Amino acid sequence: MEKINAELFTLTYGSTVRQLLIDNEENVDAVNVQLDKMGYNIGIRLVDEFLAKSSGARCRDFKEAAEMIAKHGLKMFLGVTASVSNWNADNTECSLIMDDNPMVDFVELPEQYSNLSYCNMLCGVFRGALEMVNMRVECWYVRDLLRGDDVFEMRLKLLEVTAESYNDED
Amino acid sequence: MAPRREVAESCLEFLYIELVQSYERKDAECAEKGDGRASRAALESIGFQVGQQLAERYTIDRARFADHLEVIKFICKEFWSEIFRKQVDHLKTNRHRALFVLQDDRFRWLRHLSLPAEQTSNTEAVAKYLVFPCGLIKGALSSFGVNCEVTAEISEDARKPTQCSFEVRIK
Amino acid sequence: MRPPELKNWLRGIYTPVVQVIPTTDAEAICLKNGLTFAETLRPFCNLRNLNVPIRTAGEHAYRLQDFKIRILNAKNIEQHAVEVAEEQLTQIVSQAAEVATDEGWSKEKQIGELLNMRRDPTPWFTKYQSEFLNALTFSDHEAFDHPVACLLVVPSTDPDPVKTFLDLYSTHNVPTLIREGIADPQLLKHYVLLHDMQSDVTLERAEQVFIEMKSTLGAGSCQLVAINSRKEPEGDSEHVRPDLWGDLCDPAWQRAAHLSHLGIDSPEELRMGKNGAQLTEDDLVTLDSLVKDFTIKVMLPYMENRVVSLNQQVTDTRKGLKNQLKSFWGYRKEKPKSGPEGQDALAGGGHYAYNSPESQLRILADLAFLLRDYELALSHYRLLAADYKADKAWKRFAGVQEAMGLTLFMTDGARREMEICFDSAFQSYSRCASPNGVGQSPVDMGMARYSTRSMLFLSSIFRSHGMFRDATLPLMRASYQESPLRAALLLEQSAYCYLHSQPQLLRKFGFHMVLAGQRYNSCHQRWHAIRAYTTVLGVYCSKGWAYIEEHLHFALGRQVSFIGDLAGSVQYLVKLLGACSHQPAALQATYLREFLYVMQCLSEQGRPGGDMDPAAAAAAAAAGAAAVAAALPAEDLPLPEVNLERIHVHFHDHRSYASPSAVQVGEEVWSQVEAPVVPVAQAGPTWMDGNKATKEVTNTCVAGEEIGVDVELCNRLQVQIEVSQVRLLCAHEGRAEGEPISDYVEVQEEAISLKPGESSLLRLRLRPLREGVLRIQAVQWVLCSVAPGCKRFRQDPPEGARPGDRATPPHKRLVFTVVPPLPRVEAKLEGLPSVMFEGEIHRCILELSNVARPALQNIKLSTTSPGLLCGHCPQELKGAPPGCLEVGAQEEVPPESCGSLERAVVRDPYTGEIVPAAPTSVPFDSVFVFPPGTVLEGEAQLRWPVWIRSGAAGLLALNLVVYYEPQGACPGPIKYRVLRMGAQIQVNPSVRAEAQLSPCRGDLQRHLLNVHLQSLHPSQQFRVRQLSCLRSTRQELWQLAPLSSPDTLELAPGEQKPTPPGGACGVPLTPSSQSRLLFHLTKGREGAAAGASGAASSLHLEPAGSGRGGAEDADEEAAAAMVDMDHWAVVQFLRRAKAQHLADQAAKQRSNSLTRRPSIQAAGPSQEERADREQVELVLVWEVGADGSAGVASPGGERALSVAGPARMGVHFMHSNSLNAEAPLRCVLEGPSPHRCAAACWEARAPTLRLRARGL
Amino acid sequence: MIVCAAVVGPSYNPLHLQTFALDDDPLKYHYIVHCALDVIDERLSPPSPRSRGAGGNDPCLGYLYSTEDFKVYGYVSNTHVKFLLVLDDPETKDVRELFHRFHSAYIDAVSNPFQLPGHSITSRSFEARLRALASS
Repeated sequence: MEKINAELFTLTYGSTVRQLLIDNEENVDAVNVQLDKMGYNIGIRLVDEFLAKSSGARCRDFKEAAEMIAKHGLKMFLGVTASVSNWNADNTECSLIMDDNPMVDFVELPEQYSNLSYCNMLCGVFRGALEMVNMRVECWYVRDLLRGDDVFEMRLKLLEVTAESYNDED
Repeated sequence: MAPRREVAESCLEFLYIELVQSYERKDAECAEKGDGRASRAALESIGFQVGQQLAERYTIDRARFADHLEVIKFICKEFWSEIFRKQVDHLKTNRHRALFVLQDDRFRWLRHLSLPAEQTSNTEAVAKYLVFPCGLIKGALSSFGVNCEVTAEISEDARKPTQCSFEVRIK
Repeated sequence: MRPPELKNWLRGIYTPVVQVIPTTDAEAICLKNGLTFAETLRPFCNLRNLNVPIRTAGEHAYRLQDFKIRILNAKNIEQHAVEVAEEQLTQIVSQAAEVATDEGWSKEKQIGELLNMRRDPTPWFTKYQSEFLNALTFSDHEAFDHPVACLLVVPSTDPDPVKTFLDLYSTHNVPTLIREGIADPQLLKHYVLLHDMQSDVTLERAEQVFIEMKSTLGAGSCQLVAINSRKEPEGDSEHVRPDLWGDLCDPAWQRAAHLSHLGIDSPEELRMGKNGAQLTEDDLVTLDSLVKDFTIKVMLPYMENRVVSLNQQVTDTRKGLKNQLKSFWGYRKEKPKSGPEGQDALAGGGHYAYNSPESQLRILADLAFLLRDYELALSHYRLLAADYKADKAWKRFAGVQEAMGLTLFMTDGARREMEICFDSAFQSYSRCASPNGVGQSPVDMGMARYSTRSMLFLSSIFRSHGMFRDATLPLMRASYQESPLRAALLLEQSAYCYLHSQPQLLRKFGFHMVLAGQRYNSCHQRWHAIRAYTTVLGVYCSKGWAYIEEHLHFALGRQVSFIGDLAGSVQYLVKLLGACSHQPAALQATYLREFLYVMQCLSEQGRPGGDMDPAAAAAAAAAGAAAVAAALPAEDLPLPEVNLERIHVHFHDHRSYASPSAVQVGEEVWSQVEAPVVPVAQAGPTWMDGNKATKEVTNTCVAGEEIGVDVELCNRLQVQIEVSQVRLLCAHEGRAEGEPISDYVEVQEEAISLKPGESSLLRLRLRPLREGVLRIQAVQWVLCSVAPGCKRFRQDPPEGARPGDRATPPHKRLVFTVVPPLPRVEAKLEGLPSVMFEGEIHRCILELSNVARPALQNIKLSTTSPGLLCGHCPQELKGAPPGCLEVGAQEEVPPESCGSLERAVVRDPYTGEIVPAAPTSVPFDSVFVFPPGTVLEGEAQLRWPVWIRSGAAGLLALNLVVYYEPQGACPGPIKYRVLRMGAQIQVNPSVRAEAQLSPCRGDLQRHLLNVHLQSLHPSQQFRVRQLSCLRSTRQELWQLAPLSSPDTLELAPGEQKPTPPGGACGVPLTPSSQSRLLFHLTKGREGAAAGASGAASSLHLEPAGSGRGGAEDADEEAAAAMVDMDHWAVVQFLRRAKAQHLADQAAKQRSNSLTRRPSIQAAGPSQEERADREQVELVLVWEVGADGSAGVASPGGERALSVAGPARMGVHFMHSNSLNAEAPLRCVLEGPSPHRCAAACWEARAPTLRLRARGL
Repeated sequence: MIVCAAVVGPSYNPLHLQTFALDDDPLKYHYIVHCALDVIDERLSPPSPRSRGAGGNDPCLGYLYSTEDFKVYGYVSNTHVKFLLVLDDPETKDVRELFHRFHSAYIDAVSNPFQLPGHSITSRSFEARLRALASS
């Protein structure tokens, strides 16, 4: 997989976020949403490349999928890895913990954007990608380096597995 | 400076494609004022900022440019290869050095572009993807003190789908 | 100065000194002219076109064209004490200030001005410089100023002139230099016999004396001078001779010294007449020739010889190899007087006697210099330097270096070498100035001056060559070790050097100017400081250098106020307030204090201290205010910041609001509520009713009604500020000249104190009193009760907005069309609970009061909240629920005093066409029209009942609009007005009821109704009080019969179950408990049943297992305690409930999606019919336990209520389906699903129905 | 040691000024830095023949000028951003390395997407890195 210097990517992402803030008259929430949306679109496309490059290692369940993202996905694309932890009882919820992320190099969040989830695009990517493998998930940040936490913690929550048929109430 | 780390090139490509398309969608949504000027401006200014930042970054400890020509040369060589992994193929200029044409026969960012079928004219579709690079170049040049307009053209030649040229018009 | 000029200047400085020793009488003669003898001669000391040949050591003679000598009194041939000299110098600077202040120097200069500033910006410096050099003359370490010759002056009146001459030159009369053996006492002596023409001695006598003189003293060295030839008294024509002496005279204190030495103590002569009053032209000629002859014939030759002989002598003693060896072996070390070390060195090696070879050498060199034989001088200086260096006689060494430097310049020698000379001069001087190396110990000012001098020379030499860059360095070096004042002057000079250097170095100019300013400041040369700062404002300001700007402005603010220009000071200080947010609080506080203080002084200017009569006081105050205004236009005060974006205008046009919360509700919501009542023709006044002439967008408001404008004041400082007298400034176009604005508008003032960094919204109020167009123009305030401030509002519409454009929304418009007074209703809902239980029915009182004079009519009330129902008639105010709801409580009322309900018909405000109801609105009669005759007089009130039934748990939002019209014709554009009221009620869960209906075994007419009750509230106790079965639209009336024990099955239908006397009223339902009630439901025979009313058959409930009592009284009681299903409110609510229910069902059938939010819409009649056919409608009435505890034994409803305070009851509406005998069914009556939006679906609790066929 | 570090924008507006000496009034450094711009101007314009070619147009201008007790050094990036260091040690020293680190820190600071170009830099990490630079 071809690599490039992170800077170009990092700066482009940063500039994108800034532009979105301008487009949305500084409305941080709107930007969070839009980042997620863009991420989702990316995720949908990106998953193929991932599966192709990652020697087609299919993951059977959510647990595996999470591991796959943490260990291979992030490594392959962003060159970082995350650890998976904080599983809930029925293995439908977990945290990806990253202590570093090229997207936030150089970034310092001004006070007025303290509610901005700068890397929200990543959430969207996971959402999109997993949906492509029949897992509807929610994804959001619990901890964020930019907001003074020591690491990134993204919460992944499995909503449903769309492949299997499921009985709706009534 | 942070350790010079690497990411997959596709990260950039995906982001970049999504950027263009999301602005396309935005235009589509608000069709009434959908001349797309606004979103083109937005795309360009994204590129512009990145261009400025990279200009600073790529010229650290480099001898100061004596004139515009040196600047343009830098763009064609170092700057281009940093970003597009290759140098500009041809550089043309007019006598007064107020106009430069940078031609790239295999513009990297058009490689993986699979164009939607319903696109009637290839060029116009591709054009959208060249706004960002234009901003990039313009940003870099401006931070070297060269105020200019940058426009891009795609070759009509179907055999060279990724050939395009950037026209730098110095104010 | 170009080099030639500079050379001239230097020649003018270095001139031979001629000492004068007059006798007292001689001096007295001169004093008749107000001059000492020395002074008398001064005008003639500058000799021109001489063309005298001079021949010194060199082979060839050279010619002097001009020459100058210094004629001084012995007493003045010594260096003045440092303090004295400094005092003199300071005077010069201060005087410069006085002179120049009125030339408006202290103006801010734009860079442009600075660059092409033609005139010398610091004229006083030239004078200062020469004074400074002057003060350094007669030093012991150089021989330039050693007297060369000596004029002895004796009057012709003297009895024995010759003797006097000989005595005159005594140690008593020689200058200190000579007395201390530093200067050579062997002077050229010249004898002047002074003859006073006005004395009684005749000129002949004098001439005789002169002849004797010559014979004894030698002809060449004698001269007779006759003065005071003026015979005629003063004051005639030819006295208009320009004063030749002017500034050539010695300063008073020097004269005094000299005269007192002569014993002339009270020199009042000096004050008499103008200089040279007694001198005729001839006298002047003689004086002139005296000097000329002396110089040319006597002094120059003498000097020549001196040089020659000295030179000879030096060559003998020095040039010999022996001596060189001597010096090589350093034999001088053994000489006691020489080779001074340590302290001696500091004293400057003062121990070289005049006859020591070194001194001789120096004298020689200096003489050569004076005679302008610079080559010769230079060669000797070179030798000398070496010696002094060897002796570590630094001061003298420095002196020589300095002299060398000058000589090199004079001879256009190597520039580099010259630089080095001055350099080492500077260093060695400094070395003496501060023994432990420059800077460390307190500098010996006296000595430091010399190093400064050398640097001054160097820099002026550079300047003469136009090398301004290089000229700065020496000045800077000198400035470092100098006293503040001189440092300031030097820095200023270097600043100008930067300004003139190529390329211009503006920033450096600025920097050094500021440094100079600081120095000036520190030595209280305020005016100079100000000048320095203002000069550079242009260099620094508005270029982003906040700190610097700030520093300049503050310094200027201070200094300018010190010199009394308060207005000027304010200009600078105010700039600080705007731009110091980056500074620490303490500093900001200082700025603010300074500013306020100056403003204070300004406002008190011209106010005499102490008390004065009010008139004068007022006048003074006015004057002060004027002064303040002149100094600082209110618009320019940056504190507090006014945020024009946040302006919000509150006013009543045709709309008004009952509460602030009502304002928050969106306009679109209100227009929806109003649509049914607002007349179609005129949908309220619009901007078109504004100023017709200008087509300007205006708001419409009513005379006498208050207008409020929210203005945001923001304190950017870290310091608390007080803002008082905040008021709106406005203009009323109706106002004629001279009329006080107060007749037209009533303005309120506010005061506020803003904490650090706080910004707060302030509601400013005014009340237009007359019709016309009112413009709110600005907000005014007073900062800390001193500084008036003002911020103008934007009047013109924003960019691109045409006049008459809707671009500016009403709440931003500041122009009003004031219309004549109108009625205005204020309203409140009395007894509106903040919390209710779902399904609870509550009555409160709508109190409408017309706060204006004019009467109003045609009151309507419109709402979109089905939970809100306007009472039918005032009578409903009697009693309280549930009492007033019970059977018989309702009394007959004449129809005319009753209001009526109308189905809301929403019309398009412009076209008037009926608009299909908005999807969210529930079809119900949402408009209540008050009884036709109702008129509300001015300041009258009207109370009207309003019923509220809470919906599902959650927030219940009530929005209602009171519509009314002024009585009679009203001129203005406003034909009607609306009052918008909003309220929110928290709704808590109460009771959930399910009913199962199953066929009775045996009796097909009968059915078993199984009501399952559940209390949803965690703490509250409820009592289920009554169950009613409504008459279906097919007029079928079902009979309810309780079934608490098996035997009740046997009871005859319709037979009433007696309530036990004193038994608890209703079935208690303890918090979150459940209970089950069984009933028989029988197709009824009309009227048979007790508790059956027109609309429904009802059954009063009681706790299960209560014993039976007397049947008869129970009846009335039961009946009495029964809620009347025919009651207006109940009927209306039930109707709405039903409509809602149908809508729900319809919605359900349409969308079988699982989405939680039903989209409800009007149910078509067909549906309604079907529903009727199928359904049996049950109503469950519960009551809130008086005190939440179960088992309160209270007798029947009424009494229970009276006992237990305001009882609260609720009604649940349940559907069942009618049963046809053939197919027995079981009905399950469910509670509703949760999550319903309060506004629309509050009836959601009404049970919905699900059928499950069960085969038999 | 380094007592003050400053960044000045292409249009000679101060972007950042940080002092490291304790309880020291920044004001004086503002003056000193502002003053140094004159020298920089001189050095930059016009590119005199000698400055062209080898060694010419070196971004590091080195020693600029000295005040009574400081020496000021300069560095100009290709984007016409001026970097200035004020040192208080008497002897002139080679500052190339310092400026390299200074410039790098700046590059990262302006890579922050929220750092508007031409506006003064208020970045904690930038300040931290300059402190490190000063204390090194």
